[in-house]
Amino acid sequence: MADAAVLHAPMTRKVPGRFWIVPPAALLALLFFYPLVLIVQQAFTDDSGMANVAEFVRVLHARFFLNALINTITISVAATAGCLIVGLVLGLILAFVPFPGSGVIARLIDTFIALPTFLVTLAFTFLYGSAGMLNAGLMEIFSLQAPPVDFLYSTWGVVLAEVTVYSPFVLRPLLAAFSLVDRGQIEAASVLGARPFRIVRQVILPAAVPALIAGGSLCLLLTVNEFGIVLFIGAKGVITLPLLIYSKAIQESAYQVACIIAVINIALSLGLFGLYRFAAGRLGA
Amino acid sequence: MLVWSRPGRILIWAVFALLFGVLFLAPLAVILLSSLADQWNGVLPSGLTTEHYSDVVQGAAWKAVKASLVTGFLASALALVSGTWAALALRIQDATLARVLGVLFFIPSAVPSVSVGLGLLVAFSHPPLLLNGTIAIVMVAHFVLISAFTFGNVSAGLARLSPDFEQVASSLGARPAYRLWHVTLPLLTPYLVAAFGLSFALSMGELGATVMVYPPGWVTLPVSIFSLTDRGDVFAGAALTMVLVAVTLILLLGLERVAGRQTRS
Amino acid sequence: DGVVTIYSADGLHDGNGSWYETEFAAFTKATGITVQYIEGGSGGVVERVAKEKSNPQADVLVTLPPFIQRAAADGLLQDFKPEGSDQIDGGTDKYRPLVNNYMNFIYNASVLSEAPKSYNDLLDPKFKGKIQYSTPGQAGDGTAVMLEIIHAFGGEDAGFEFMKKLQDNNVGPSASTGKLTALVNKGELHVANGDLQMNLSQMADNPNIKVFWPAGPDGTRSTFALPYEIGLVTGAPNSDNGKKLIEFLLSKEAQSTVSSVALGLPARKDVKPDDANFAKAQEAMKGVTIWAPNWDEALTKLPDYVKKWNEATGS
Amino acid sequence: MSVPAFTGSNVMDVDAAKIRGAGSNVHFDKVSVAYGAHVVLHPLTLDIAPGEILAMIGPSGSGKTTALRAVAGFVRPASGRIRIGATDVTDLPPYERGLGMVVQNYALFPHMRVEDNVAFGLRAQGADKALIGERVKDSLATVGMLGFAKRYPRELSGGQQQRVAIARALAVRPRVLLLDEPLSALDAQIRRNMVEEIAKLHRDLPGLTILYVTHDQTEALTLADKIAIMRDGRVSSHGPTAELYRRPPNRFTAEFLGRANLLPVTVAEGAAGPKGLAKARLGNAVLAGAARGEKPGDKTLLCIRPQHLSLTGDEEHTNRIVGTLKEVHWQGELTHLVLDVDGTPVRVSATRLPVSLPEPGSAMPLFFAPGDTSLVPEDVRG
Amino acid sequence: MSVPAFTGSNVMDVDAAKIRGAGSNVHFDKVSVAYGAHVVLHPLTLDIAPGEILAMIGPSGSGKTTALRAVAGFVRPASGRIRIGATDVTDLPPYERGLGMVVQNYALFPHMRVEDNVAFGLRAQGADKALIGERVKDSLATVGMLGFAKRYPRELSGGQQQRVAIARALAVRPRVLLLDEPLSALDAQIRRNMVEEIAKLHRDLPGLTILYVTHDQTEALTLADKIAIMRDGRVSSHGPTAELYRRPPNRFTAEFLGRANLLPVTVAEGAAGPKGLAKARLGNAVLAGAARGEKPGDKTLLCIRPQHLSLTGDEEHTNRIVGTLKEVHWQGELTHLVLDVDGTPVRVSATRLPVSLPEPGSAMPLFFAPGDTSLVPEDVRG
Ligand SMILES: Nc1ncnc2c1ncn2[C@@H]1O[C@H](COP(=O)(O)OP(=O)(O)OP(=O)(O)O)[C@@H](O)[C@H]1O
Ligand SMILES: Nc1ncnc2c1ncn2[C@@H]1O[C@H](COP(=O)(O)OP(=O)(O)OP(=O)(O)O)[C@@H](O)[C@H]1O
Ligand SMILES: [Mg+2]
Ligand SMILES: [Mg+2]
Repeated sequence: MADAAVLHAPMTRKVPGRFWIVPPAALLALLFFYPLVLIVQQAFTDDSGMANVAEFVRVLHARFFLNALINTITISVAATAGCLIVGLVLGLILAFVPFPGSGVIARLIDTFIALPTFLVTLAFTFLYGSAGMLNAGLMEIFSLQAPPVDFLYSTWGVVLAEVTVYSPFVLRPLLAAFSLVDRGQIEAASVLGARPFRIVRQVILPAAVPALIAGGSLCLLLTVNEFGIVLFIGAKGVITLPLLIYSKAIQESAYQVACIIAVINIALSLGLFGLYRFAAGRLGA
Repeated sequence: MLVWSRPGRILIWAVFALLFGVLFLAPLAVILLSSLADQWNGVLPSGLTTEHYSDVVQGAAWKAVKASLVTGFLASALALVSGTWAALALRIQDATLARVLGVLFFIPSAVPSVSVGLGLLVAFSHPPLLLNGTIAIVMVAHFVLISAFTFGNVSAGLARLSPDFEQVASSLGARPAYRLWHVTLPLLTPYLVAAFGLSFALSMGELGATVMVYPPGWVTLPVSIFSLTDRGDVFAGAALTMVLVAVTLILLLGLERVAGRQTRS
Repeated sequence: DGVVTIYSADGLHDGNGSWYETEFAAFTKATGITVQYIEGGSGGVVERVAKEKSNPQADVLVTLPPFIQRAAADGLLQDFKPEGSDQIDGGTDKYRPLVNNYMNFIYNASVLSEAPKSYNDLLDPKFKGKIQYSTPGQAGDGTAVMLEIIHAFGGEDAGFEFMKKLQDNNVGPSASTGKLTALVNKGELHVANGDLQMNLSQMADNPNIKVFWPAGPDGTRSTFALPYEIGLVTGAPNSDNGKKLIEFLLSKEAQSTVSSVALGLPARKDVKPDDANFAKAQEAMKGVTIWAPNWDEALTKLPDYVKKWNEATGS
Repeated sequence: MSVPAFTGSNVMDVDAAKIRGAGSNVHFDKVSVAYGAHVVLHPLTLDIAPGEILAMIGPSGSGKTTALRAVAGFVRPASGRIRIGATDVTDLPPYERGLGMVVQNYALFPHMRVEDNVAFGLRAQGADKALIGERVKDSLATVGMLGFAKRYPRELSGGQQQRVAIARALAVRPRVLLLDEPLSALDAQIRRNMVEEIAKLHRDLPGLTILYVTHDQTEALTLADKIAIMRDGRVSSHGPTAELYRRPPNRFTAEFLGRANLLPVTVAEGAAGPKGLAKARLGNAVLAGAARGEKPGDKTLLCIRPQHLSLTGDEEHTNRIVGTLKEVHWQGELTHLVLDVDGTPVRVSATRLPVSLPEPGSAMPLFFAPGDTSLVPEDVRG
Repeated sequence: MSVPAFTGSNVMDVDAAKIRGAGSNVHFDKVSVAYGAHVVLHPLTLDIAPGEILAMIGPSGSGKTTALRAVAGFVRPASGRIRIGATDVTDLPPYERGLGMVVQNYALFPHMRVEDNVAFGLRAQGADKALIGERVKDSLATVGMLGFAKRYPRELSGGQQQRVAIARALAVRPRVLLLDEPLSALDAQIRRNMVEEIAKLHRDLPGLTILYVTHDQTEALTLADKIAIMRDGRVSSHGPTAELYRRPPNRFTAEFLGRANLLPVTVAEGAAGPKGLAKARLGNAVLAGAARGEKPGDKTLLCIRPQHLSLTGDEEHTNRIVGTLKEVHWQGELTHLVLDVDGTPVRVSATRLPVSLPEPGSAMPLFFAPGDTSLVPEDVRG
């Protein structure tokens, strides 16, 4: 979009068109920024309507908040990393070692974008729960007393679920980028004696960096704000900021606290996002 | 083309099958299986039944499908119009302003859905704009949550569009509006369709905000699925999920055909 | 003619032919008024009414304690004395019980040969990762568990002490109580909390679960009423219709189906069900002492309790 | 992907005169263009006569496209005015300038059939249906593409696409046709055919003014009435094609427009008039060359084209130099000899070689006519 | 983006002999390739001698790239074997075949500096540091790009990129160099220089076997020792370059390899030997042409190249035909005349024209030497 702007920059005729931005901007301002401003305002106002920063500071120091903050960051960073890895591996195979039906499979993976996220958790309980297919199967086969696989109600369960739900967001742009990779480069590299792994590392990946960054940033935003999965797994140690907002606002009727956390959550999303873009930019995008 | 030997390829495919199986196929299959399960307390269900589907269909399933589809369509359409409009209008701003506005249009994707729901409820339960208790507020919530994705997709498409087309069009005497309608938008169609597909899919799965704002008689699929599973009625929830998956898949495939036809012509 | 909107905590609208469904249909038939129904968590519906205060949409609110008390305290409910209210114990003029219900625990009867006898039995390491109760302060049932434990252990300190120990076995927080039933039925969990009305109605689909009440240190098994309470919303857009609906739901006819259809206990004293469900419930509760919490006090103490619970359990 | 050439009959079938416009001149009046602080076109004054083909050539980045885009209205001059015919178009938006434009890759609208592409301009201007139908037919016939009206651009070869792009530009009866490297995406062979087709088109529509931007000198030599050679945002030279080729005003022009052998010489004897022959010294040889007003003692360059060097002397080829044969490249139609003359590589191109060619390494005389030469000043670079 | 030519000194500076390999032959033994049911290469048998440049030319889709990719190992033959030197490589993956390859657009790795691009192959093969450094230097020096080692590909001109691509391919000391239309993305001018540079490279590395795929006949004529002309997945003709050009075995070869005037004639008198001169009749004229064993009465084609047609006769140019002058195209180095001879368009290319050229429309005699002609059978199309 910056490119487009530059391309058209020379047309500096003072076009009346500059005002065309007003309608969509106004719509967004009304439907999004106005409520957002109210949330921010509420974060600094107590129930009686007085300005109040003390509550903000108190929340910042509360243990439940700090725990949730750490959980949110851990989970989103781990899940984003997972999405990048899974997306990359699947994308490489789909694009460069295709098999009959790989197109359909790619499409099927796309539909995971449409699933309400908590459903994956539901499915995971059936699969990996202590009485799920995997554990029940293992216990039956090896006549074990205790379920051998136990990660579902931990951070890792959440991360795995988020990887399932969000790796399509990495896969999509990656497949697009892979289709643009100059096949000549791959062939030139293999003629020069490079084996597949080296080609992936040195030829394909550098070309896919922008797509990885785009997909990764999307994942980061979505995982920081993920709600359904965490709500449904509902294990101790995986309370994240969005879940905290939910429970503060809904169950505990502490709307100001919910707003404070929301403000911090937004700042965190944008901050992590900015950091990621910055780091990725350094890596050469 | 990367792996030359047949055993190597088979090994790679095995890795793929494993990843795909564990991450995607297994969950989907398990939901499908449980939607058909009679009781499921061992490794496998004790029996199969279509009872959950008939329950769901007798219940409010079709109303939920309709609510989800209408919400998805309207919210995505609004997001598409506003996102496309914004992306187009940003091109004629100067670079700095365009960058700043570009970030602003992106911010909605950084806000947790629960906050969006509550924020809207607070903001629009007051005059002059009373939206609570109406279907509109659901659309608005979905619109807010997907607008950034639509905007991003369309902007990306626009950046990829060669300026030649538009320049040739103006040199032939096409005024901006004519050019927009007959050249720019048709050429953007694949991106518009893709953007619509993504936002539609996101909207179909939205729960966090919808739960806070939905009006009577407008229970979307995720909300009904959640209330079923939340009361422990997992199998019916699974059946309804399969309905959601099927509806979305059909729609996405349909859109893809439209897009395919567009790019072919 | 006209509509009425009811916001309700989930539980009475499950499955086909639910109590709400049949009664709403009967109500529409009798009065011509269409019922619009919104459901959510017991806290969620209250919060929604609160956020809509300046432009209310709901006429009738149904939820559990202590959320109904909170709604009343926040001025979300208006006084209304329905016909026959003299036949209903409990409640105030702002709200009163609609369907009676009790907190309880459930266990998986195919894994455990018999129900755990006492609360202290639940501390057995064999239950590690096999017990879960919904989170106090978030789920109404979870709050009830906390209150019950404090009562059973005879005081806050002992109660929280126990909950701290129980945390070793507890899987973790859960905003929902209902979904725990499926987990217990599957054997994913062995013990969870619940409420009588919900658990009884879930038994058809979840044959492995059984309800029980563990004994406190003094050997008594106790529980308290956790009724669905109904009230008229302040500024209800269709206030008259709302009143009609409340009266209809509290009428003798409607109440007499509570037990057979909703598997709850009727709120009216003059309704004495004789169906099998009722007998089953009565049978289950034999030997359980029923006590009555002071909900208004509980409401004021709740934030403090929740804080203490968080501290005790490290959540 | 065979590219049938325009056949004469195709062109004759329709009344090509219908498309013949009056033709307008294009006038650049001190036009400068800057991107930010970066001046890419220094005040440029240039006139293209009605019906003329002006080829603008020059290396990449020299400002050719910028000049063309200024005419089209896509860049706004920082200063100066642009006139088309009698109209000052400097402040008109592109869609009011009445131009036709063909760009590299043609930019045919992929979602429209050929006929809709051609009709686009007229529809945009709100012409009525009957007129549109007629003009689309005429324009397609002019480029020999009538049979392809229902196809989509992707179903056409590169050459066919070019013709449609031209038809699209012609359909609006432009006063001026702007071509921006229309052939640069094609491979050498097709390109040759395309150049001939454009030449033919201009023979059929002699009134059409064409501004043709390219960096390929062969295209320019083949097509243009006049050539402007751009360098670093300035016009390095401008003149009738043959004139510029025969008597390049500077080294840059000599080397950019065709191949040139440039021998460093010292003027021995100036010429009578500025167009007479001067005598110049290269080592021991004294050579006659077309003068430009040099004075004795001036160091300058003697420019002689490879094809003007002959292996045999006669009454016309009176200049004689001796070089050492280095390389022989046979290329089918032409054979190139490369010799070393006093340290300067000299190239000879010939269609036929004498039966006995000396071995590489041997000395060889070369002959050329004084009338084929010109004296060219060395460039002074800024 | 000026493209300095290799200077002799550059090449001499390093010991180019270091890069001279032994050279391997490439042998196609009944190699066929099919995509699904679609056979794109019919069993092909062809041998490229060590140190030879074989140019494979042919129209688009004729299977050139496919043949080259079979050598590289990117497509698997449906049948047949491919040998490089003594090794049967049919079942080896590309990275074990020891080849060098340069493709269209060069496919330089855009994120690596020039030196890293060149080092890529050696690093991939695990060569040690010192060797890599030395080889990178040698290879870059061979192509005259030592000064650009630290640049990124995007900072190079097209010509410079090509040289880096070649250096990258040479650095691994390939037995065979595969070039797939390495010049097709360049414009005509740079392309000309590039062809000369490849020729020079091969003079410096005479042992290197090169398979050069192109559809440009000029490139093939300039570079190749032998040419294989592909058509529809088959070799239409194969032979030493000059031989194939002078005596094309069929019409397709005559027209594809250089421009050819093909006059339909009737044989009047056969030749003594198969290589003697036959007499053939074109209208009233009787022409002598190099024979291929035709019998009197045979209808065949007399092939004469445009540059072999002379406007003046002499003792050598004894064949004479008369045509009507149609068009004159001046293109700088060459001028093309198009005449009509008995309904066949005939093209003449000349470096210089006589001072007085007849007006278009007038009759004009053309002369040519029987030794420059050949009789070519009309193609029988399947
Ligand atoms: N939008 C732009 N912003 C900044 N500089 C530009 C822009 N467009 C072109 N330039 C610069 O202007 C100069 C002239 O560019 P122009 O496109 O006119 O060159 P050209 O002669 O057409 O070259 P080419 O043969 O490569 O097309 C170049 O230095 C180029 O980098
Ligand atoms: N991957 C493929 N699948 C199916 N058909 C193919 C594939 N690659 C090439 N072909 C077909 O094989 C034939 C030969 O293709 P090839 O690329 O060898 O032609 P070429 O002579 O190199 O042509 P060009 O000059 O256009 O590069 C063509 O008809 C082409 O359509
Ligand atoms: Mg340009
Ligand atoms: Mg090819």
